[in-house]
Amino acid sequence: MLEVRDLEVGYGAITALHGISLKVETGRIVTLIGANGAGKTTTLRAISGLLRARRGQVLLEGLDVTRCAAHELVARGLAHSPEGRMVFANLSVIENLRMGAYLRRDAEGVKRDLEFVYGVFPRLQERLWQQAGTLSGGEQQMLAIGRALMSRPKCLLLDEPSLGIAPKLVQTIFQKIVEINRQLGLTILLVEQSAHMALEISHYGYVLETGRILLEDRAEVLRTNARVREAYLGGG
Amino acid sequence: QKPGGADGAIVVGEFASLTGKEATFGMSSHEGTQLAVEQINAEGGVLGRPIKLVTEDNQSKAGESATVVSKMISRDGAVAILGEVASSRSLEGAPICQENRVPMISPASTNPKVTRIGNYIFRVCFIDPFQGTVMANFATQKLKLRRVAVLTDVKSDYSKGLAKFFEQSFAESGGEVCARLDFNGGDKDFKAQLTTIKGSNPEAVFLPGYYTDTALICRQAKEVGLEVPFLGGDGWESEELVKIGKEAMEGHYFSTHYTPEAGSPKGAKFVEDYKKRYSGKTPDTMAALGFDSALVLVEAIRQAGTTEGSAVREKLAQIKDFEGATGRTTINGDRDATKSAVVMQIKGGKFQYVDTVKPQSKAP
Amino acid sequence: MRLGGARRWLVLALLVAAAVSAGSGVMNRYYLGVASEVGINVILAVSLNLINGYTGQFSLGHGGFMAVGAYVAAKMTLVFGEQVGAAFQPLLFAGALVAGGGAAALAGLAVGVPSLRLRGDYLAVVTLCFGEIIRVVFQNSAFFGAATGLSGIAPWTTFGWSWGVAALTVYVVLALVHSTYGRGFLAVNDDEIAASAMGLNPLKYKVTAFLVGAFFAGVAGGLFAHMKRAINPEGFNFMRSIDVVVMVILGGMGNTAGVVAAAVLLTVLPELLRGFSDCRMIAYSLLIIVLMLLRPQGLFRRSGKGGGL
Amino acid sequence: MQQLVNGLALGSIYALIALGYTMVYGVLRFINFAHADLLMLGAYAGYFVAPALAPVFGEASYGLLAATVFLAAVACAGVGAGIEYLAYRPLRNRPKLTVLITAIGVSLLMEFGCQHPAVFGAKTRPFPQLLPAEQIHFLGATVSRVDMVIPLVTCGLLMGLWWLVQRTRMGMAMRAVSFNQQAAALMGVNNNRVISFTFALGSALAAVAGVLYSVRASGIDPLMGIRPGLIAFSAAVVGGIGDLAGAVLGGLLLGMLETYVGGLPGVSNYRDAISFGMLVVILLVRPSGLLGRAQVEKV
Amino acid sequence: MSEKLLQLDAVTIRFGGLTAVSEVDLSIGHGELVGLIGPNGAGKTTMFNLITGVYQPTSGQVLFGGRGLLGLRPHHRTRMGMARTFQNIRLFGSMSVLDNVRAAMQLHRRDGWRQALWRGNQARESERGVESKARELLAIFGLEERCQENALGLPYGEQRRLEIVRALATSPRLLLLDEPAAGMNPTEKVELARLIRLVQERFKISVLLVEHDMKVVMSVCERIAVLDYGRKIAEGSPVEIRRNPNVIAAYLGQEVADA
Ligand SMILES: Nc1ncnc2c1ncn2[C@@H]1O[C@H](COP(=O)(O)OP(=O)(O)OP(=O)(O)O)[C@@H](O)[C@H]1O
Ligand SMILES: Nc1ncnc2c1ncn2[C@@H]1O[C@H](COP(=O)(O)OP(=O)(O)OP(=O)(O)O)[C@@H](O)[C@H]1O
Ligand SMILES: [Mg+2]
Ligand SMILES: [Mg+2]
Repeated sequence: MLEVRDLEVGYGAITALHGISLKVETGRIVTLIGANGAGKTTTLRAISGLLRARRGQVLLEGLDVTRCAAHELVARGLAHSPEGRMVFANLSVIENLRMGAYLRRDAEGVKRDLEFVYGVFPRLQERLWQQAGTLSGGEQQMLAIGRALMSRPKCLLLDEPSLGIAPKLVQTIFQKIVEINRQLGLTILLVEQSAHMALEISHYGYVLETGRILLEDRAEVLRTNARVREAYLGGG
Repeated sequence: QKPGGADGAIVVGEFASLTGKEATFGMSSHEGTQLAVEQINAEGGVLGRPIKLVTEDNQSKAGESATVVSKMISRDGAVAILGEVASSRSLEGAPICQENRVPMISPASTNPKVTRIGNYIFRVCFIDPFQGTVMANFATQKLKLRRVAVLTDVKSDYSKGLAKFFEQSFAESGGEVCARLDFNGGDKDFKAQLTTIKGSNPEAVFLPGYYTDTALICRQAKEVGLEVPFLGGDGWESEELVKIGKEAMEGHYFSTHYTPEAGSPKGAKFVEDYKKRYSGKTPDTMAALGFDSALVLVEAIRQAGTTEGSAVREKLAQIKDFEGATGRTTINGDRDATKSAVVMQIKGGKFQYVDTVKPQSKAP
Repeated sequence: MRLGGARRWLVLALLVAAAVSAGSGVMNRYYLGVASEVGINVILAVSLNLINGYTGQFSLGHGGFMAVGAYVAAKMTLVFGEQVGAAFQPLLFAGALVAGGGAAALAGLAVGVPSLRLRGDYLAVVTLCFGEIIRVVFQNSAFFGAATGLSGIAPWTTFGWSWGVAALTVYVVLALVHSTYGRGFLAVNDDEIAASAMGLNPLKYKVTAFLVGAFFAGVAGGLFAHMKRAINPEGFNFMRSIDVVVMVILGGMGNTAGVVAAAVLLTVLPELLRGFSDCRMIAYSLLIIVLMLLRPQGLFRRSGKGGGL
Repeated sequence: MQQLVNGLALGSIYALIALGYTMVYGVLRFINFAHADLLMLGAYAGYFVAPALAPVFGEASYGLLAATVFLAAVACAGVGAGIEYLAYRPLRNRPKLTVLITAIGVSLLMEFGCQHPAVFGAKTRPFPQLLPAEQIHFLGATVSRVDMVIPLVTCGLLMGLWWLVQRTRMGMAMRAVSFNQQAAALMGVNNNRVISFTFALGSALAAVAGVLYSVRASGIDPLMGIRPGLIAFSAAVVGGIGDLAGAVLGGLLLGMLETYVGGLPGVSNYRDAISFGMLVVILLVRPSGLLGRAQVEKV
Repeated sequence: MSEKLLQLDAVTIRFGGLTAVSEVDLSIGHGELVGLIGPNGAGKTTMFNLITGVYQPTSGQVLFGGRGLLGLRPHHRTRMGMARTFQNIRLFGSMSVLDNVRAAMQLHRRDGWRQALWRGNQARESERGVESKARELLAIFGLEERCQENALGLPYGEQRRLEIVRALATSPRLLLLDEPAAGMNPTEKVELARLIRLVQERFKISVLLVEHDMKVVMSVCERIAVLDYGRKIAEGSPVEIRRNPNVIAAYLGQEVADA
């Protein structure tokens, strides 16, 4: 589904990614873990077209999309719930969700997906007409994820979906991620700090360190890897 | 060392508003001046040398004129400066000319203050007090008007000055100013003022503005149903007035400088030459005054026999009955021009001569 | 620019100013005039940079502040100029400049206080309105010569004065901003809410910026009046404010060296373009566009943080 | 009564111009300085096409006015989109103030370019008569036809634009782009297309205003846009920039104020000071404009 | 000292129809470490805003050091000795890491613009003092090497730490931390918890901590208050809270409670 080859990305003089390669098979959940500043967010932003690659390629369903603009990728079935949420602060919750379905024409399907999102995040349904900017941090995070789902993507990029979310809801979110992956066959590339939980639901994982892929393996292998345990799973 | 251009030409500087909101007038005076210089050069120049006209644009902006005048004097070596229609900008250039002892002749700055800057500063037009008085006398004596409204351009010292002197003499002759309103030069909507004026029931409106505003005002006056004669000053004189104002201008009066119709062959020739030179355009007052300013300067240089500033200044101060496009010009003790004014009326889209007022009738 | 640099700058500029002033008798007046104008524009741009660049309040009122300074200073020297002896003229001039600056600072205070509540374009419009109101008041005030303005002002603005004051302005702005106190200006600009949570009073910083900025604009106005020797209200309309804003942005907001460079460039450029006669301003506006497209981050700034959020 | 009609007509013109400012601002969050000059270009476009159209629609008829306005709007929309492409798009990810400077540059370029003798020249030109000259008498006031037309056009455009922004996909995209271009792109919105469209629309609005303004004022020159542009810009801000109804309200308010003060003997010379003073007062009382909602910022 | 450092009496705030915080009482003693938890949208951040003066309560009052805070604006309150971090990071983006900290140290200095304009020895002395103290604080949080970098160029986790340093630079008596561990990985979170305890001891300050990571909350706090829909539903020691069925139902979920 998604493949990254030898990607190099930088900000001005800084090089944030030094040629990384990764692969996300169709229907899989793949996790990207790494310390602060490792370049996880940068990777996702480069894939979804928000940042320009200096070198390397991004392939979506086998097609080279390295030079595609962000909006073209959405049309090809990619959705990205970005770090920092980026909700439309002055639009209402419902308008934000509808923006997520901007390219879709099937009113029926949109309606069904709205219901689905409400099912995952009942809080959003309570606040349909509130301006998104006045939502609490966690509520905005829910909105960002819900909005990404609304485009009914084939491939979903999630940047720290559990950030700022209450523990109970974190469990729900992870359950739902598994659910949509199973039921809809949605491919997911997940960036998470709660590496433990993320690896639990993923099929495969990559460990990123200062812009390079340090390790990659099946999720259950990574979970037992001593180095990973020490560095990212909080020792225990 | 002889001041002047490399090729022995006499350098004369001219500053004008060629762009910006008063570009219309600046352009006209510039074209007049340019025509004069071309004609003089065609006749072999003066003192056997051609004249090189250096023109600088001040964009109708305050603060530019001082810079350009000093540039023309100290970098281009201008021996004399011609310029500026607007008094406020002449006031900027004048001190620099005075300081450098370079004579300056303003074509059309009518504010009395200009020539008070110093003895090197001259003008070839009459001044506001005179023209204001002319129109006031004409209104009371010829038109027998008693109630007049005054509408002035707040941004223009010319308009304000004229209005002030008009009001003075008009009141002295027993008239009453029934409404005083203002607009901003360059505005396009005057209906508010005109509606109020209409409400005050005047017999006429004194409107000392430039022709572009004037034409629009007169058109809009018709639209609000204000159907009395309008009176104005030399700022009106331009064919554009009728082109823009159309029928709305019919019957209105304005005072101006000498006109060809009043019998000046030089004036008639100027109009003809100007049309030829500028593809059929008819000159306006500014053009004629710009033309005259150059002629007067050249005359003074010729008489002085040198381009040396103080000598030229001497001769300028003595100019008497000089025949130009705007009639006879005499420079008086204040270095202002004394010349007759004429009153014109617009009839059938043409300017028609009505009356001549001699400078002697100047009130004070 | 570090502080040591700023001080060296000040001394250097003062030295140049003094040297040129001493030699001014033999120099071409036009060039001197342009150079003095450069100084005045530097004052205007650098002082506006304190308001717009460092505190991030978009002010379009600099023309108005300049007008206040110009009129007050000019009126003072016109009234008292005759009465004082030649020896006291520089004193009177300095006094007039300070008075002009002070009056402008008062106006700045009046504009600065509303800035507590207003942001961005709303503040821009209020400052613009203030500037226009000031202009209209002068236009109608017989005391200040109405539409004709004031003329016959003494030609006291020499190159030395203009550059001296310019150097002083640069010094004051840099010193203010590059101090622990002055970091507050930047902090308020970056994030007002965070700044107040760090105990910095945003209002105080904003008003101070207006006060200081307006003061120097007023002084620049005084210098301007005594250089042009005739002033009228039209010279201080909102286009004047826009000119200064262009200098600040072209130079790179909050970058004093860049702003100085832009002020110099935008003063000298139109003079250099005089050869183009009637296409001059067309060329000038094209150059502004091209410069901005080529160096969007300002004249001097490295192309830093691109692509970020 | 007459003054009320005058004020309404003038105010509607300002409102019309303010709509253009607000439209562009609403999406791009920057003041399109060149708007005033697009207005002037629109007027000149009208000046040149009207005589050509006159034989088709008849001299001075509503059809002629409509056709002229339409063609001028199309021409200006093209110019506006072109300006956006050349001067603003390269600076897309830069601070808005940077774009403001190119906008000022473009504005100067159009002003000085058009003043050049080879283009339009600096002189005022008479604008052709597009509507019948007879006046309409109405409750004791004399109303020219254009003064009747303008408020109707403004009103119609306000409703049309409101519908566009609130009810269509393009409108939704516009609002999304206005808040966060990156996020909008992540929703599949083609920012460039939305922005070009907005510019074209804004410029067309300027042209409509330009032609109507010229019909009313009957004379045009290259600097004619500056003052109404300034007033309309202030009007848009006072109404709450970005808010369509606010722009119209602000425009009407300023037009009325200007007419009222301009018609008062004795203070008409302080007209601008008084109307600007009122603006200041309004903004102090309502810091985000009459209808503007305070921008929410959750801490 | 019997008097509480911070005391909230029946504080309520409404936004339109929504009651975000409802009749909450809360007090924090000197040197106490208190946690504030609750589901998303429960009103935690809003409580911070009420305490620091970003919002004014609809009813009820906030006392700091025994003094009513009614009408005092945020910068006054900071001066009285409270400092906060933000849930959505709000660093001074155009400034370096060091300058971010230095800017926060201005408030307790009396030398203002005079010193800025005239730099005598005394001024340089004091400037040096500021800088060394700033570096010291940065060192505690492992940011000393980032001093000259632009604050926004730091990765998320370091930005969070910088926010804490900046808040500490105002020399507060009460430090309010809004989700300081968000965006950190488990290892970093452990380290952060240690740091919070360290600065608490070292600077003798009280801390009010909002955090969704239970490991951090439980290991740092002596007492925890729980909000739900703007109401306080529980308060007590970490152990009590962890067992409280209301809290489990509303917030923790079974799994975390078991962990
Ligand atoms: N806008 C920017 N300008 C300059 N440098 C940046 C920018 N954004 C990120 N960086 C740098 O790029 C590197 C990678 O950052 P990135 O945000 O991708 O990390 P991350 O793995 O997502 O970290 P986190 O866990 O904190 O979210 C970091 O060293 C950071 O300093
Ligand atoms: N300015 C505001 N206008 C309207 N509603 C608001 C405003 N601020 C907060 N709210 C609402 O008040 C409630 C409490 O918000 P708050 O930010 O305090 O939640 P929180 O407990 O910090 O949640 P989180 O853990 O998600 O950060 C939320 O439902 C939010 O939508
Ligand atoms: Mg990240
Ligand atoms: Mg919160």
